[in-house]
Amino acid sequence: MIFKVFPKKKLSLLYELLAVNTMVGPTLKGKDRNGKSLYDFDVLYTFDDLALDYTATIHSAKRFVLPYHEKLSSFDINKTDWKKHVDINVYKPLVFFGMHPCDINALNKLDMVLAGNVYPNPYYIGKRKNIFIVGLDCSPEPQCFCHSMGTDSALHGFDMFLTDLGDKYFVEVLSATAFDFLSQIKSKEPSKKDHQHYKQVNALKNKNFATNVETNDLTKILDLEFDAKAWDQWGDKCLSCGTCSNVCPTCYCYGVEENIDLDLKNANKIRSLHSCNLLDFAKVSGGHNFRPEKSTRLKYRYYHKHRGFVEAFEESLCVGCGRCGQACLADITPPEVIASVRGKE
Amino acid sequence: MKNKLDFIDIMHGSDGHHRKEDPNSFEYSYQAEITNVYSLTKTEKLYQIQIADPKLRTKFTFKPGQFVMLELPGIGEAPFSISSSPVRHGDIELCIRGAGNFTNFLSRVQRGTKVGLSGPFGTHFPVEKMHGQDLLLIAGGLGIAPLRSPLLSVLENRSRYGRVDIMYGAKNPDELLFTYQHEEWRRFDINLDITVDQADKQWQGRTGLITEILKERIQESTDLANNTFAIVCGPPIMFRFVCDMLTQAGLPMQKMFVSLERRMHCGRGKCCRCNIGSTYTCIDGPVFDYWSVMNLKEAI
Amino acid sequence: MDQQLSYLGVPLTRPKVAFFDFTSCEGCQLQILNNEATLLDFLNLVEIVNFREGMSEKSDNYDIAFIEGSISRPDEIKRLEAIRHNAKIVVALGSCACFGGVNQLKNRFNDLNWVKKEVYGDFPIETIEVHPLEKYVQVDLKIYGCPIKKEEVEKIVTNLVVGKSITSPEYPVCMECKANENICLFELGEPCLGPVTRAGCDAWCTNNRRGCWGCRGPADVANVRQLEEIMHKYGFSNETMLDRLECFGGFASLTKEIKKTKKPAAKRKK
Amino acid sequence: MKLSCDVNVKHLTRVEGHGNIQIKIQDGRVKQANWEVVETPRFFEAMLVGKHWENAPYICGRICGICSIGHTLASIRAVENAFNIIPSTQTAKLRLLLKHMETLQSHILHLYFLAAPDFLGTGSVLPLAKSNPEEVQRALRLKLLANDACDIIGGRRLHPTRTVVGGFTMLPEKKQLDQIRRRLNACVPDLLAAAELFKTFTIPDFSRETEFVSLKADENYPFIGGSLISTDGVIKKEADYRQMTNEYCKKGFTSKLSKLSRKSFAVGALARLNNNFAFLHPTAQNISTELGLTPVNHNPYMCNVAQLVECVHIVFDSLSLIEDLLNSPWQEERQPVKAIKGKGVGAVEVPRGILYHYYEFDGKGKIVAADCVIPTSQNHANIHHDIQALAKQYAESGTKDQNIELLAEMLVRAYDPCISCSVH
Ligand SMILES: Cc1cc2nc3c(=O)[nH]c(=O)nc-3n(C[C@H](O)[C@H](O)[C@H](O)COP(=O)(O)OP(=O)(O)OC[C@H]3O[C@@H](n4cnc5c(N)ncnc54)[C@H](O)[C@@H]3O)c2cc1C
Ligand code: SF4
Ligand code: SF4
Ligand code: SF4
Repeated sequence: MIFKVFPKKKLSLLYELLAVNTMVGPTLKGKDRNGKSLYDFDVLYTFDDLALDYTATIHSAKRFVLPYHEKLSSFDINKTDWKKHVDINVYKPLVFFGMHPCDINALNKLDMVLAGNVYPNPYYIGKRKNIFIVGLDCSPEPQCFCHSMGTDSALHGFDMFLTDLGDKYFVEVLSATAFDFLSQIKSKEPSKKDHQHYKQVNALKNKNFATNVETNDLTKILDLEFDAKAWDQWGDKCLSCGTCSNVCPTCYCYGVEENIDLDLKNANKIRSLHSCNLLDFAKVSGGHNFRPEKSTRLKYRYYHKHRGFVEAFEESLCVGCGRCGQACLADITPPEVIASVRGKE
Repeated sequence: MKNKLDFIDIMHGSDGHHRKEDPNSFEYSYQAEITNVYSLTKTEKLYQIQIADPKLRTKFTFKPGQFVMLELPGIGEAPFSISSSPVRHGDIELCIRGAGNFTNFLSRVQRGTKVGLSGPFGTHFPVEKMHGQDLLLIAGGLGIAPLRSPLLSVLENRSRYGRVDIMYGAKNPDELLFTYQHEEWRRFDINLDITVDQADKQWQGRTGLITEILKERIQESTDLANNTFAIVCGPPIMFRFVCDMLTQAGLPMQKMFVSLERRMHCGRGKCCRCNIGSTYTCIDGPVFDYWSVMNLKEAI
Repeated sequence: MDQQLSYLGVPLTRPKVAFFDFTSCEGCQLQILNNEATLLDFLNLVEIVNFREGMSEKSDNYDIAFIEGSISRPDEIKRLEAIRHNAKIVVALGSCACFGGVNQLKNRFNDLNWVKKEVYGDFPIETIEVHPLEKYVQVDLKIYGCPIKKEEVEKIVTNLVVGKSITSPEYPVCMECKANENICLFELGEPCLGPVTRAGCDAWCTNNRRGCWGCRGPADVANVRQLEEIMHKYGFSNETMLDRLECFGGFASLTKEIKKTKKPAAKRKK
Repeated sequence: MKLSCDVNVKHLTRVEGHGNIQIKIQDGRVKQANWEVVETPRFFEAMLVGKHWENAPYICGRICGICSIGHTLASIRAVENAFNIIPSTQTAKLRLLLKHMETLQSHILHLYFLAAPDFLGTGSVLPLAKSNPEEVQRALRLKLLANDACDIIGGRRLHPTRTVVGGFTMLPEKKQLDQIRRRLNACVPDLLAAAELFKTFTIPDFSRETEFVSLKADENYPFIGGSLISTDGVIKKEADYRQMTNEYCKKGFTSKLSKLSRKSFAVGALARLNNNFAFLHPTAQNISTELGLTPVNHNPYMCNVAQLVECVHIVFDSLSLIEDLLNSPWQEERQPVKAIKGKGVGAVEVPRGILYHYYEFDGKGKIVAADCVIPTSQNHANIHHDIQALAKQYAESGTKDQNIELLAEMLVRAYDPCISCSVH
């Protein structure tokens, strides 16, 4: 890997160079009722819109590669004949400025399913290939458990990655394009001292994780505890509202809806992200529901993330960003759920 | 402007991630046509569907037990097991029950209507692996739809198998599917048993549960454990009963095959709706051996 | 306009459609007229034979009756029964028809005489307890909302004509709210019924930073017990929650339970 | 030939709500001429008792589907007046703009969909859609523009979501306002064309001396708050609205009725115009004069024309409001609310006339008493007396009974009555 450093004040220059493209990044959305800042990813118009000191964003970055609703195709209908038009809805590249490791890792996980070799999804790939990602280091929030999930640092899936060393940024460069941009702002080779500093920053970060999830043998424990009482207790609280999946950077389940225009001459097909916690997730025609109880649906979410995905890809589908737990009005958080299923309240 | 990032057009550019010409690529499909429709019962119809392009038609091959996704614009897209013999390639038959939006509208369309077809998807019944062995082909209700493909395949290659028993049960005679073919299946070298739960006045055949026929068959058998394979298609409670009986009679669970059904929107392992526990029905299934089913959480 | 309708070669019939209104603000009917952009296509798809708010011609020969409003006077029951008799499909249009709507708020006093006196003094006026259509006749389809969403009506009508089934989302508003990337109102210090209310409005209110008042009634899973905990956690009183839960009548059976432990609505002596 | 006829219109069409017309004439003598209101009462004023203040605008907006924005704003104003909250100028401007857009869409709906078919001799707008699609497209375009603007400012065209006591939950984006401005500019020719269409209509020749009540203009053609005025010279403060409305009940009406200096009075576009003509935008004034409408006009059918004139005024006034809003930075959208014991009145000119909301609160912000006086309920008595005069005029001059039925229906429609709203 190539490493570079550049003084902090050059960041805006880097931004301006990139800003001939559409820019997306963390921005301040307002204050909550206690005066705490609320951040989310959105399109940026100026460098000042960028909130680089952001903590967690409410929503993840997934909508830029996997929109909540997306038109998959449209149809022209002419009696018994018809024509289908497929449009993957991506027309220009996007620069994502300031993505934390968990979100980068989330995209890497999505790649496994959506860009993997069984029926790759062009809607996703088209967008994913056209995102230039500037990663950014972070400091752990109380809800973060990425350290436990092994996603607290990103090894790939970005173009460059910035670590804040006080007066300068330490940059990991992964793509030639990123290299070209950095040469335009005249970045330098890092010195020995920079290396040292970089390692210190990371070591400090590692010490600051307050929440942990024990993942040892989790796949097996989930099987052993398939009938655990804990599931019912969490199920009782669950609102079956799907908030957890919507804010989750890796939840990708969806449903498809076909619509016919009022003039009966055109139709379209819309994919909308769904959630396994919603009542109709496993309902089939005729009305049979394979998971009618809140608890079995909730359990399935954990099964898919922490067992099924591990089985298929040798890593979990959870990046430990803590968003679902933060957003869940019923206070259902993965660390607590997993601990209780393990039998440690 | 040098800093403008290059747009990577995955659909048309050199970076051809997506093979547009492959109709099974995500969201693409074969153009196909409904060439014939036969009413089988009040609720089930048999559709003959032919891929329009003759070249693609011959290229389309499948194995018994696999399924296709069928699409009508604005109406829906849904998975169906192929019901015809694999030798017929891209000129397939689907036996479909009117159950919801897509299937009910389908039952109203005329011959000649264009449909979108993609597939074949999923796992299949390993009919080659069964060569030289006795076969039990058991279907309940609509289960005959997925079973008909291996059944026809076995009939066409009859000499490769040992004894073949077909057992098929329905609630009542009106619900029996493919009645016009029953005589064809009832050959000197095939034991065909058809039973209904409830007979009507005309019914001459057997009455009772399929498990009763199976009981008789098991009693005749000498070495279930070593010389027999079973394919069991039907609703979960039916195949569970049947498979448990066979297990008790000594047939190893991994020599019984069933086809599972879950909600599906893509057939390509993306929508995540068909997962059982955490296994995809569309890619890892729909055909599973019974041993795997027993080891899948919440499979039945 | 009069040529035979068909879709994918399947011939379709243009249903004869009638609109009726009972006790209501007539806003739901207005939403139909609010279909400026698509009104003409809509009129091609169905044959409107009765629409008092919009046209003078009327006929009792209709297939689908869209009925707005709740029932609050004996003569309305008779009129409703006659409509049910004529129509093949009865569609309850909007919260009033589905649940009683805001009109049912007067029921909470359990004292019609007091209610009458409060507004009309001693002038004689006829009224009964407010009920949704379902209380008196069979309702085949419900279109929820106060007001209804025109997009939803258009979709329902298209589906009816084509023969697709009509279903409302089973999940709560939060699902749509979060997909619209809204900041949760609880975080902003506002109460919201999104967690228990049936979606389908695309989080109309919360998109506008107004808490949901539950006009579409309960979702198929409405965990009201958990909602109570949430309200308490964020410092909202039971009263604030009840104001919302009882506003449109959709949660009537659930509010009754919650209220059992609390005191009844305050009345003023006249 | 002296007229004998029997007109019995049950549930008049193309109006909002349920009302009946009965006219019986024998040999040129009017036996009976009645306007009846049979709408089912909903008891909003009782419903509110015991409810917390924040319920008032939310519930009261639901009195009416057509002017829900007006009701919400009147209700908010009443609460704000009770709690001594003065809205910021930004809020006031946005509210007025929102109000304007509601009036525009309601007037267009009435003019084209409810009233025009009568002048064209059809039963609904549908034949017009076939014969003159451009006319209908023009109306739809205007309505869509107004409705879209309501969505942008109020969150929703019907039962608005963003309007709350203290201000707005959320402000529109400036670029959205700018779009509305562009569309408003583009719609001016549409309105002028509508005026041309109305010039071709024959307005029935009928008039009756009437007292007209509306808000009184100070600097601008009035829509929200201010004092109350009548053409008979009565002037009252907003808080003394009861002296202006004098509500009473009468057999044959489930709605309440009003009177002031005479046995009835009228509110609405014609009343506003009669009282405040000088404050209309010059273009609107010109069109009004061209269409033969100058104050004080006593022909109730002219209410249609007055609505059209108001549409013109509203478009120009909205343009200048948007100009102001775009030229100043957004301020805080919402003021904090502190409930106190007290009473408040909110008077707002909605499309059909002046609307009052009144609430009385206890110290905890709970509603102790509520009163809403709806424009159409103020008009009912006047409609009734107009019908009587109309019957008399035609009974003597002689006309066919279908004619008189149509004229009576047109008369009621000219008031653009919102009957369900009047029986709230
Ligand atoms: C592998 C497989 C093979 C099948 N083979 C056959 C067959 O040979 N003959 C037959 O009649 N039926 C078969 N089915 C069931 C058939 O797919 C459903 O009846 C059909 O999806 C109902 O669609 P609908 O639009 O009519 O119903 P709706 O209830 O309107 O369903 C809407 C959507 O939900 C999904 N869905 C609903 N029910 C099912 C279901 N049972 N399975 C999968 N998805 C569902 C589909 O995506 C469907 O488009 C099979 C199902 C699977 C999974
Ligand atoms: S776990 Fe929480 S966020 Fe997820 S569905 Fe249940 S209540 Fe909603
Ligand atoms: S604002 Fe309401 S609907 Fe939206 S997430 Fe929060 S509780 Fe749910
Ligand atoms: S958010 Fe709630 S109150 Fe608003 S429209 Fe939707 S269901 Fe009704």
